[in-house]
Amino acid sequence: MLDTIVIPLLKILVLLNAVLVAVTFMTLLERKVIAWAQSRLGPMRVGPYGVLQAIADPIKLILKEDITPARADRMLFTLAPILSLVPALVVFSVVPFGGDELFYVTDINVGLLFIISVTSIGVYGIILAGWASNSKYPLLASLRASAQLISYEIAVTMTLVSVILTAGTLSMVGIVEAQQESGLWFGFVQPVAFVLVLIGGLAETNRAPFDLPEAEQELTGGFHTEYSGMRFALFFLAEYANMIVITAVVTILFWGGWLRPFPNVEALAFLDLVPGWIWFFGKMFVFLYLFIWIRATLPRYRYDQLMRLGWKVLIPIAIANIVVTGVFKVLL
Amino acid sequence: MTGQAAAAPIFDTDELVINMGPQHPSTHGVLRVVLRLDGERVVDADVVIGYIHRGIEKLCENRDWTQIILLTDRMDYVAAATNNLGYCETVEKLMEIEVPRRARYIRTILAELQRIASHCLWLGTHAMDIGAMTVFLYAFRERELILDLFEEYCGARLTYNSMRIGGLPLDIPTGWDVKVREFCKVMDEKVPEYEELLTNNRIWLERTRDIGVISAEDAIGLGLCGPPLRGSGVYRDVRKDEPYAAYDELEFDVPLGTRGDTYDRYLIRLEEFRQSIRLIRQALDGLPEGPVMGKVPRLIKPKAGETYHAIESPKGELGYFIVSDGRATNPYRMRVRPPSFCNLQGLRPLVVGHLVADVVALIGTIDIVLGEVDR
Amino acid sequence: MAEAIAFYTLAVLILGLGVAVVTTPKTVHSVLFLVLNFLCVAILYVVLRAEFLAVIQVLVYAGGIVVLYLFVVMLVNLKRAPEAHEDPRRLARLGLGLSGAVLLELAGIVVYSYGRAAPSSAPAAPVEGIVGNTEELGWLLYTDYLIPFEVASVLLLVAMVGAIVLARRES
Amino acid sequence: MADAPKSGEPAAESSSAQPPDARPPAGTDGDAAAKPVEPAAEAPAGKGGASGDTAAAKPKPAAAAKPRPKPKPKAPPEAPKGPVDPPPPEDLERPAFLTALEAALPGRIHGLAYWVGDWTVIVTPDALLDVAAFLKDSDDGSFDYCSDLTATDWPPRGKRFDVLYCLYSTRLRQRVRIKVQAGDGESVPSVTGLWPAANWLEREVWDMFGVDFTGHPDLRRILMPDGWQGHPQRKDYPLEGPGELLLESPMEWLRLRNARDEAEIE
Amino acid sequence: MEITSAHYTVLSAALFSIGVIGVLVRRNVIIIFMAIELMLNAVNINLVAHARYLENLIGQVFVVFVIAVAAAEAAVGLGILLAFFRNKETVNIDEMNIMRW
Repeated sequence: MLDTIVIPLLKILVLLNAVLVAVTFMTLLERKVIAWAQSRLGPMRVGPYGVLQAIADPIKLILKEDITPARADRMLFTLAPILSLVPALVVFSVVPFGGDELFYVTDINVGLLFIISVTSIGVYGIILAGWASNSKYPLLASLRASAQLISYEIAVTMTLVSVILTAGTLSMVGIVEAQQESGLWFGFVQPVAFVLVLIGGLAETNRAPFDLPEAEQELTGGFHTEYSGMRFALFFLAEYANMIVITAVVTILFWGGWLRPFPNVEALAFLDLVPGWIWFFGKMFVFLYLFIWIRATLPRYRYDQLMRLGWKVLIPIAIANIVVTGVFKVLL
Repeated sequence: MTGQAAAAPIFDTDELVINMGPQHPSTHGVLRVVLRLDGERVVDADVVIGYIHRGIEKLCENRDWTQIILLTDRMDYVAAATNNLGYCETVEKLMEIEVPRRARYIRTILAELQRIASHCLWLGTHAMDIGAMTVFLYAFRERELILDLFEEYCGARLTYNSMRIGGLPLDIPTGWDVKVREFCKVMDEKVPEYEELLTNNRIWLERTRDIGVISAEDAIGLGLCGPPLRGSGVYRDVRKDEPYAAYDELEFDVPLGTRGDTYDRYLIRLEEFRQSIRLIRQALDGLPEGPVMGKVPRLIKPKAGETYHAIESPKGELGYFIVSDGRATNPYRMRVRPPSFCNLQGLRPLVVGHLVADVVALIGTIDIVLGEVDR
Repeated sequence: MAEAIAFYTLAVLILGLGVAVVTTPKTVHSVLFLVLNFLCVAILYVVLRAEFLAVIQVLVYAGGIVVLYLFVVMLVNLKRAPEAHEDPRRLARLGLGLSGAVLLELAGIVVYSYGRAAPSSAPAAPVEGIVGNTEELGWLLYTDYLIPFEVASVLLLVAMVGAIVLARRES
Repeated sequence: MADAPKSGEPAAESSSAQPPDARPPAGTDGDAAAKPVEPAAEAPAGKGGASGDTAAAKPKPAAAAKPRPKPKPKAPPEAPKGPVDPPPPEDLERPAFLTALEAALPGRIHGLAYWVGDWTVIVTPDALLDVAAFLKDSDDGSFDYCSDLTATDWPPRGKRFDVLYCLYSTRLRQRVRIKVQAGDGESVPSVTGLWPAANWLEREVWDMFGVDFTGHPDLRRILMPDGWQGHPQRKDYPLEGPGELLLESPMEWLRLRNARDEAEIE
Repeated sequence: MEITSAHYTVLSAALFSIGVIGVLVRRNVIIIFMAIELMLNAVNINLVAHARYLENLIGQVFVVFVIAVAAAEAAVGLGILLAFFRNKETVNIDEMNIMRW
């Protein structure tokens, strides 16, 4: 009873809270990093160096009036933000933050597929938000979003196949262990796949330069144009939670998860003094920073260019990568 | 969506009419563009303006000649000094007043500073529209320096009222020229910074190359002016063709485009940053001594007659057509030829056939200020 | 016990959502119920130790096919209710009766087979090594069922080409 | 497009209703008829004697010399009677395109004016397209760029509107202005066929002055709202109107508006 | 309480019947398609349940094929539907009474 129900529930509780807190502070991190990139200070008023801004923002959003447009589809309008947040949170159940059983809720033998499939549910939130708003810009945005997310999902899944081939398992813990055995992070074995997943991840999370569904200069905010208050905040939570998921997946698949650099080199054994989860979060942070950095730097793609990139560049490369990986796998 | 006649397209997605503006983040004010879309492709566009029409031309008929300078500030409010300059030059032409050389030089400096400020704003918003938000803040950072300079010169940061008929209200403050030189040095470093972020950026290239191409003939026919006209390769710069202020005594180049697309217009404006800095440096070097106010009658009352005079504002050819009846202390008719208005007219041919995302890029590339379009 | 709770909860959800799918007047809501239905079915697969299929169910059905439905519903933006027109020759009652008959028939089979159906191989201990094992499933698919698998891939290719040809606008 | 003239439309309109058939074929216009509206006491127009005419026989001085005893208009006494249009000094060399124009279209040019370096060709509406096309296409002119198109309103004059076309040649870098005189309700041919740029500019002139352009593809209001009444830049457009009244006493405004609407219905 | 394969069979049968009702009673083609998906899912539940209780993976293999067929069916069916809608502007099955246009 304790092992099967209480402990997992406790873990889930802790994880959920941790993720939500992390997400709120992600917004602060994003604002700060972008501010530094743009030679500004970012939020400075709430708390020392604006640290408490992350708490002030949600409070503000909760207190705001929650507006439902008169002609909106009320049920879907309410459901959409939830549908977009829940999958993003569910995914964390199979993300191992460390090698010890303490650091993950569960390790299922189809962990990676589980992540892919559950994140694919998140698209409903965006599509239904656009539809339920009964407004033209959100509708355009949701059409964009559905096409974009499905296209890039194909590209990312295809790419992950080659990683699965290399690792020989779908379990997230298993993949890290495979890296430990081979003594090499898969980022070095599968550099192409890494780049593809990173690009696809940007697109899957609607981050710049692929933030077309919420391009505020074109579609006035896209699918969440009509949203306000906490429902609007839920979309943001989902976006940042997805970002964290993607960085976690990239860390696990390509950069050895909680492993120290060169896990098999004995000379570097002193690095093991640093606990695994610190390595993990450190690596995640690097990628989160990269995501934010990219947003501060690059202009936005256009819809057709985005689709062209997805279908004509990423997917062929991903397939070629699978073939090459397969050939090596057979030969070696 | 309701009430469509049988003649309307049967498939709803075939044509979607969306109203871009008047409240929209990237229409640079209260521009409204009614887009007919086929999917995301623009089939037709109707540009609706007039949302901040304040009747400045009518107002001018009831203000005396000096008060009008103040009204011209409110047209292109991001380039008030060039508006002042155009108006003052026109009245001076009408009254045949000789402006002292020092005043003409300072006017040139102010106008070129204003051009840099206006282009900074353009660059920032244009890049922002295409999604590059850092450039926006970089450009505004430099614009702030110019506003500081203007503040020191005339006390205002946006609506300067910085010129008078016959010259300038005041000479430059002590040390101002040094600060302008320092600014030029800063700008020398910052322009490459913008270029680094955009010029060779692949996404920027894909978003701007071959977008909104307009041929030289079409550009002339549509009455485009300023960078959009030069982007199509037409050598037309009022500063060169019909020199005013001190431009005939200074050296500068007029950058020309070859393809007439959004990217060329971007390059031209970036080059104009450099040319403006060059002009400011020359004007500072050759700044003559002397008064800043010419011999102007106490009561400004031009003889009856009418004239058209144009200057090159940051947006293009800014013309004033003024009719004096010789009797009243206010113009009988004052007409402004707003460059933004004429350039905006080119928006429809530019956007048709492009995607929604390009519409914002094209609104950005023609560089409009709605205060000037609507007056 | 746990399985019973899971089964009954899921069964109620699946049937309830199924009824909602076919009865809701708004098509979009219908699609939404369909997604939820599929998710519940996926959970049922997990209960049945078919994790791989559960994931595939979510990925293909919920993440792919139903998005397609949603897309079509959004494209087919109806100006009048599709139920507005009824064919007088239509025998809806007969349809309802027929479906009742199907239900009865199925129930009969179930009742008939209840005693003798062979869950004799203790369901409490389904063989962990086989059921839900992705590797085993893959092995089967790529050896014994290779030809059906390839045929299925050809079918998908044909479907893809057909869908593109059908949906493309003549220009 | 609602274009009902405002009820408070010009007092001077009575005189502007002068039929255009009074125009002699030589090229003089309704001016002659309307001129006398201007009280003689107001004669000291800016250029005084210079407000004479070209050799093309403009009967301005004559009109000013013997004012007909018409009723004094309600227009403010200082209202000028029209633009000055000073003729070019005799010793000034004319640009090549003007001599070519005069040679090519003799008699169609109503007059020439020159002031502070700007040349103006004055034509009648029916000659506008010919003159404009010639200026655009001739080698000496090649005015391919329509930099501005506007109008001025001189209510006391019979043909109260001057429509002005500021042309520029991107090849020869020269400017010229065409001036067309049009009466209220008289239409001017649209030059959108020659310069697409004129599209919005003509719309603006129509919006602001009510000058009708025939052949314009899309003559709608551009700056004012679609249902606006009247044309704001006419000199007789009330400067204080329903706007202020609406703010001060809405009921009174409503009463006036209803009265106006009823009058319109009748 | 023991859950046997019969429980799953009943569930499957019920879901299948709901699908049949949807197909036979509704007139909106999209809903009909969705009802067909429900029926396929009912079959899948049956297959997976028996795969477990008979300790045989072939049922699961078959489910993979069913899902593939369902995907193909959805793609082609919705393609036809779109083409039809474009011409007749209806998704009512009662109005789909011609084979060509």
